[in-house]
Amino acid sequence: MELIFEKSKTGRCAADVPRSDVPEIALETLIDAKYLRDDLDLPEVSEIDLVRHYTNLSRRNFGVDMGFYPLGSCTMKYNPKVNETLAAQPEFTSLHPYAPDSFAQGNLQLLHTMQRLLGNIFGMAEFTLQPAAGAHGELTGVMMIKKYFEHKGEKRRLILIPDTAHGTNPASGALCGFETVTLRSNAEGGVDLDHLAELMTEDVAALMLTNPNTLGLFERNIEKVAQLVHEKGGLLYGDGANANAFLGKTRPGDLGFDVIQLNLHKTFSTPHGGGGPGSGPVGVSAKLVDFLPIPRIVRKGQEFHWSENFPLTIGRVRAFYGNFSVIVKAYAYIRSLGAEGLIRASEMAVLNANYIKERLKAHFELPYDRVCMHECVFSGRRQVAESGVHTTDMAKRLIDFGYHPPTIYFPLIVPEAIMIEPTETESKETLDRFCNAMIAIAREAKDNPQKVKDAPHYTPVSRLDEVLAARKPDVCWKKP
Amino acid sequence: MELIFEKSKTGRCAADVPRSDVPEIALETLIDAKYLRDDLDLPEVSEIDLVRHYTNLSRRNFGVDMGFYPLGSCTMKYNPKVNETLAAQPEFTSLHPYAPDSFAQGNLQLLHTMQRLLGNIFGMAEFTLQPAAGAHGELTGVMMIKKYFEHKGEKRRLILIPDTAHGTNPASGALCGFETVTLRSNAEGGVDLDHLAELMTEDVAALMLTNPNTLGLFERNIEKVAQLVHEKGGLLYGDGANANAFLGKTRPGDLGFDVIQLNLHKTFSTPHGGGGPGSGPVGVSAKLVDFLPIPRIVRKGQEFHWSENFPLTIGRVRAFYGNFSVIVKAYAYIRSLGAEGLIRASEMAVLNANYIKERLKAHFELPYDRVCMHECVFSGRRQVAESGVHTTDMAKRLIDFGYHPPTIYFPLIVPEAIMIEPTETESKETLDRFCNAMIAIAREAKDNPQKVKDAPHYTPVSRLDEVLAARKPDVCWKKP
Amino acid sequence: MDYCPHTQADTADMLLQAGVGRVEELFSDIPDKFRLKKIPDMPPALSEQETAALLKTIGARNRQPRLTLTGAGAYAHYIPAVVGHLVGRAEFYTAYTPYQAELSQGILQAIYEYQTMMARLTGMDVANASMYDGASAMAEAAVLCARISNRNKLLIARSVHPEYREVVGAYCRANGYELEEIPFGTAGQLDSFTVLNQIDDTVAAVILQSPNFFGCLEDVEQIAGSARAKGALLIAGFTDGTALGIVKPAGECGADFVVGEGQSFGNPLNYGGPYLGVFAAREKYLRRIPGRLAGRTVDKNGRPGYVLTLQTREQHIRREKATSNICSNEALCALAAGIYLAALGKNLRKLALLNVYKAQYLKSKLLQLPGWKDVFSAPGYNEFVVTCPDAQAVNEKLEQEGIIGGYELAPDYPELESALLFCATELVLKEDIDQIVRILK
Amino acid sequence: MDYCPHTQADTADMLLQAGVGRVEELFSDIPDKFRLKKIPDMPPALSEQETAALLKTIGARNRQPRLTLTGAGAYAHYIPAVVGHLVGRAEFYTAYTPYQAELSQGILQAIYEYQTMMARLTGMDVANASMYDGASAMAEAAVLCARISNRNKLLIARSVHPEYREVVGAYCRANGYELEEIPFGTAGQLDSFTVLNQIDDTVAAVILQSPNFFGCLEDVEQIAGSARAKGALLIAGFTDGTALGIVKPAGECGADFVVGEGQSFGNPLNYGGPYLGVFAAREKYLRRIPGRLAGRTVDKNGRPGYVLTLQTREQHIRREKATSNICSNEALCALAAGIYLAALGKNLRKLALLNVYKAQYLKSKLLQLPGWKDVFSAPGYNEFVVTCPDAQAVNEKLEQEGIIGGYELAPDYPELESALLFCATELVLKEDIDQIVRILK
Ligand SMILES: Cc1ncc(COP(=O)(O)O)c(C=O)c1O
Ligand SMILES: Cc1ncc(COP(=O)(O)O)c(C=O)c1O
Repeated sequence: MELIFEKSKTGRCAADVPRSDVPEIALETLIDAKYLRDDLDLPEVSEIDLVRHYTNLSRRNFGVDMGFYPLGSCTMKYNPKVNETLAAQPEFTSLHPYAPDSFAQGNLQLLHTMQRLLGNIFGMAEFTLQPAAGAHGELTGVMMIKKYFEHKGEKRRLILIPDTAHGTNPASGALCGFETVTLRSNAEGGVDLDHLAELMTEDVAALMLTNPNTLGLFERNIEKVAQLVHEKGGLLYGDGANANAFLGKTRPGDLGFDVIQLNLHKTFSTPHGGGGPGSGPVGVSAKLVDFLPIPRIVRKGQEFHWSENFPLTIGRVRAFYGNFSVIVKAYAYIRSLGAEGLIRASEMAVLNANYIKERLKAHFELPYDRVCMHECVFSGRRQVAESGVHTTDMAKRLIDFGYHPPTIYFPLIVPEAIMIEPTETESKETLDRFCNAMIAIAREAKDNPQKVKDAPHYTPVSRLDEVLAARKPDVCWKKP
Repeated sequence: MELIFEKSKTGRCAADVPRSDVPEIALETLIDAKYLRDDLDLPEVSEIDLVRHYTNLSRRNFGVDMGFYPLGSCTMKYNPKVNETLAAQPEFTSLHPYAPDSFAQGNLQLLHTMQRLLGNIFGMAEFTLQPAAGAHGELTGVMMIKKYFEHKGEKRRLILIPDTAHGTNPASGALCGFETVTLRSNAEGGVDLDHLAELMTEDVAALMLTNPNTLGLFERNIEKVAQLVHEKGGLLYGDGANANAFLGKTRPGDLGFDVIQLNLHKTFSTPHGGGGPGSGPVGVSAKLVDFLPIPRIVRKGQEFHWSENFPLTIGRVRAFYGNFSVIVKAYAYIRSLGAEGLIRASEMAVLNANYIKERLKAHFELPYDRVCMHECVFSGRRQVAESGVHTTDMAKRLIDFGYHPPTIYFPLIVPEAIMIEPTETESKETLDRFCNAMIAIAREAKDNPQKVKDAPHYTPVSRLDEVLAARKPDVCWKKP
Repeated sequence: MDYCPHTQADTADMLLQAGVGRVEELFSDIPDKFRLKKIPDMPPALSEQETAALLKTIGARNRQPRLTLTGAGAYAHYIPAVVGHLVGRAEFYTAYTPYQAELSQGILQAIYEYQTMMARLTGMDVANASMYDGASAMAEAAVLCARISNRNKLLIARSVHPEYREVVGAYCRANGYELEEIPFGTAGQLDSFTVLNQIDDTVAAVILQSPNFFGCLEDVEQIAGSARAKGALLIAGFTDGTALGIVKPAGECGADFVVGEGQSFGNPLNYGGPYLGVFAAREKYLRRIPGRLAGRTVDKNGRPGYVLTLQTREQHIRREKATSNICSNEALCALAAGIYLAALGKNLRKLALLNVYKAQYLKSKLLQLPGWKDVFSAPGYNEFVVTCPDAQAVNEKLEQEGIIGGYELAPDYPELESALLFCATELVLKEDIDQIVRILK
Repeated sequence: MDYCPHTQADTADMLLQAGVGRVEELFSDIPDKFRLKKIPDMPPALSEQETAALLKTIGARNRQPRLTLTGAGAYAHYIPAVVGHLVGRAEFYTAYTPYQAELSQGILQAIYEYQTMMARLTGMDVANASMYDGASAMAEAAVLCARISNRNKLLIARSVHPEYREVVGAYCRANGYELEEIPFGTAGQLDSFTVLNQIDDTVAAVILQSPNFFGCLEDVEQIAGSARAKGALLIAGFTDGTALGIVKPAGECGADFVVGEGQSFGNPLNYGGPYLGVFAAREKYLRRIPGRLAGRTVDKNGRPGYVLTLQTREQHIRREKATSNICSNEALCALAAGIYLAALGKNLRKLALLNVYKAQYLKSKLLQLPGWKDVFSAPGYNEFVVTCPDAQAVNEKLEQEGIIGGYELAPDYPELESALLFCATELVLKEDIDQIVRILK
């Protein structure tokens, strides 16, 4: 499709500006010319062209509302429409972040209740709702860990990270100046306890554990893991991106986690927006509460207020108070589901994943054949060996069947990984059809591998030259 | 695509119902079983399946927001988004039609102002906003005409209708018990004055004239036409569906029209909703005001009230007060454009149509080669003669080029008619591309007629068997 | 703000191509004496921001009711958020009537599904793609019955919505048909013997509503029997469509046509419109009914697809001989209804029950007030009639609290003095009702 | 209401296939002692209608301001209706990050266009696909500069938003970098000599905002010169992005990075978020910058298309060596910004002028009040600082009228006692201003 710039024509506009009702003053008399720009090179289009451009762009995009989106580790569940509607109420959208608390009692009450409910669900002493996404939550958590040790007068350099961890974990550690050390997984996909015991010294600030991990497997030895970490004075950090697996079934706080970040845009059904916004609340155990970022909400009777008076705080990780409207959606979701709904969500998410695992394991290599949680991870190795068809080929071929492909080539410890997270909002019929498509593709990989390698066949563009894109990056359009 | 019924599974639902907070009473104790139904055969689907079903259905539909839609006589102009947003405000949507006037002063003010503005624009003494669409407005207008003569004690049986008229005109006449007589057009596409003089007796209640007519031509002899009708005591009815041609350029009231219906969903940019809702206000000259339908709005100082106290009224043509939220959109549109914007709209609509006419007249037969108003009508006769390619084939082929086809086979007096109404919201670039496509198709009709006859080539279904549909009508799904 | 994309250069180019010097020349067919100098008394153009501010101000002149206890043909129901999101898809709402089927499979299939739902809900064989509203649907059915039967009188129950009766009257008058009222009995229902006696061989059809305007259910089966016995047809209407979640559909009771207002199905109150005329019929009348019809067929390759069908009934082909003059209908409202009903599914029954409970509770509470009396004994749905010492005073008291009270019946029914028609849907909470009773004490 | 479509029969079937007897067994990896009996203290599930009512009630506990005169990093602008309609397209907002390019050409192209707009607006070569917000974008730029230059001190203007300074501080602290403030001069701007003197060879970058927190424009070119002279980089921020409609972009003044809050571009105030971190850079840093990048390339058949590119910078590939930990960003806010800017086009200049006029008018009116004084002489955009006899009392008076007044500066700037930072955008009308002055008289 043509770029919006290519549709531009001097003199057009889609949005007009009211005439001034106050005196117009020659700009140069107010602002010296050296501060002023000459040209302003923005596209000029009429409203109809603008609307067609973005409407037609949207029609080249695939969302959960169009079909199954089993992107592993991303929890692409259905985003209930009512939450969108409620968060869009002008009462919520139009308030300035510095509105006096007297204007914002509804918002403050909502945020405060949300913190409490998350505390109940996850067994953490307190939550902050400020981080803007999961990785931002990780950063916030690691900052708190750092501050915690500084406050104790300890200087710990290391953070342990399992080889199955998401890339944000080591990156967040590094962004706080920690050195990260990779912890091996054992044969059943869990933490290698011996390796942990070996690595876990008093130089280790924390173990960042995702549980269930990115293989979709629950850490059976979690008690031992926590013990090993805590014995050496370390902290146990929980990446809560996979929380959809255990709502109401267990609580990270009870399992021994000291810090946990959530991804509201995964577990709590807020849409992902084509890449964000998300929201990454961080919950902490009692010993870390003092280090939470400011501002925090304080309740006085029936009134709520912002407070910054927490001397041990790590400070701020963003301006203002968090991705408020995302939180509104997640709050509406939690209230809709209630305890029973949350439990059922996790139960059905786990059931769906196990169902897929069982239906597909005859057709694809299953590296860890045990009960999984909310996602299951296959390997495409067999297909590579048999016919040179790679995981990426099969993923692209799924597009032809009307599905968004699963996450591929992650976690890194599974070669040719295919990571499928169905979520609880998908029906048996959808899973069956998807499994049938996967099986058909496995067969095709044998019978007609070229067809798979050439996929996708029906998209507006076929496979794109990523090497060219990286070698000669074109990230900003220039008029030819 | 599967039907929603085929996706149904017992036990699912997308919308839940709150638990009762009042006593639940066994239904049979309140209502005798003979009044109660046994089964309720509605589809049972989850919210995600519901959303996917209708989202994917929508993706099989073409709207103005996707591309050029030059459906002649339909004025498919752009529907400004702000009007949608404003009409959806809960202040407007949530009020009951029988809300006491004290709750509805805003609505009443809006309706009253709208009536006045329409009066100014069209030169009519008063407007009613009740009719739900253009044809409904016609019916209302003809009812008033009937009542007018009844009141005068005259019994007139006939209504004259030009051969170019839209089918709703004769049908509306017939629905009021009039006999309709067809009035011939002359060689230049206007009213044949001799024929009119001949037909115009004292048995004729009215001439229903569309001006500009459906050839897109303005009635040059309008003064004479009005005179001939009025001389015999007849009334001149104006079908205002084509009002987009003359906003601020002339006024039906000034031209001698006694009644006129508008199509807000054409001229005033409210969307057509895939077939409605529309809104068909009717304006009348002073002599018909007493016959307007009830209720009418009465202003007392700064207050507005509904009143039904109009003894000569034709009564009601629908329950309640009209398609209110459609009217809100049209009102916002008129206020946005103001007088200058309305004039510009008509000017550019007419310019666009003439531009297309000139660009295409070398390629398609132009039966009436004169300056047109907001639309132009070609004939596909040349193509039929040359290569057996019909207008319908060319229309279908346009789909492959990304356009909605023009209106075809109407008006009836032009064989193989192609009726193109670009509207003012389309840019020169769009018109040029469309004309290029039309020209390419004309060439293709010569070079590769089969390609045209087989069109469309890229739609989810190809040409449908309409004969089968009519011979064995299946208008209600039955489980196989 | 206008929405014309033309730059000055564009206009100049296009004029050149069109062979005229100035835009004015394009309007030369308009006789000079009728050329307008300016549109009188028009407010100036507004920017989008100003338009938005203006419409906000106008909206704010309305008073937002805390609660609405009036039904009387338009019903305050909770509309699931999905409905608005899906109806708001631009591909649906910015399309015209689906004249080009290949580009319109979305709305055509949705309408086909809607037709099926309406047929099922009403117990009829077929339903059309929609009419303007419940009243005009009833009026078209009446006119149609007269034509079918070649009889020129119509009987309409006095328990039918008064405005519907007026609309039917207007359509009948325009066609020269006679319209006669059937009285209701003390129970608030029609009496089948009265009906039987009133039908003579000029009567084309009997028209009733169930639930009727008073919220009472009619014994449709008996009335249908009476009509049939005299060779007349039966047109059965309904008020709040959600009643069909529990009420036996008129189609199962022998009605020939079922018409009604579909607003309750996912369409907001909107101060009276746009609403949705439901029109269902027996199969044998399929080729006589008004309005659009989406039909299922196959394409060249045998794939199922949908088209507008039986168009030869319609005005654009049959002109003055068409079954109706209707052209644009209420497609988007029908779409909303389809989505709403698919969202609820069998929960429509639950919803209907909840409405019954709420109305019963409200009624029982009101009847505890001194001087308040029940009026009709027939079983009802979510509306009921009570009399009270001073109907107007009651409504004024409620109004002061931001509550829209009951519909005052006396202006339409002088025989029902100081009577109020109340409605309670799922939106009315127990605490609201308790509060209302406190206010009225 | 939960959103699980499973019927009991489905669940039973699936359990069978999964080879387990009860759902519980699927959770057997969780040690018994940690199995939760119930989630403590959770309110019951709600129907959609009840959820909607609850959230309406909560919303109603807020007080809707009639007018907002605070900017201070978040700006009340009119958002054209198109923005919400287009951002509300489900294909956009229900998609994940575009990992599969063939299914994501829509958002990828939109982001590519957004990147181009940001680069053009800021006068830079490239911009990324978005950061969390203006503050974290600034912080990431700061950390990046330290890494690039191998220097470990950062200088930040005291005229930068106080919360931004805190965020930069937190990121620096976590990395062991030093952060030092640069004072502002009496004009409300930085002084380039002071800056020059403050830079030593440990300074990685100088950080400023223009317009700065006080609404004053900085002489970016001069400061850039000072930085360059000492081998330091320049990070230039901005407050209200609409200022870029008239203000010379920092990229043209020699900045190495431009960061800022993009909320003004079509994103509602939303009580603080989601907002939009703008991050633009010189070409040479392209492979070092944080965040996603959409890039243009071609497909197998040579058709242009878009992908996420230079992913080897990112955490999911480079892990601890990544240029940042950012993963989810604010794509939908970036989309809104792109649509907003495409809607306004060159009208952004008009809009910016209108903001200047409004602020000038407000300021001139306020300064007529007894005891009110102008504070800074540097040229400004739509914000300005004034002192008045009693800042708190002023805001309280305005609050009573439903107006959110100026931002009180004293808590952050003890040196600016009784000073208020006012903002006037296009939403503030002359009559509002006149009324405000009457209130404060
Ligand atoms: C396991 C895990 N942790 C952390 C993250 C990062 O979350 P976000 O994208 O919200 O920053 C993700 C996201 O994919 C994840 O899957
Ligand atoms: C000339 C003309 N008159 C009347 C009508 C009927 O208007 P509506 O569809 O709103 O009933 C139309 C609609 O196509 C028309 O083109």
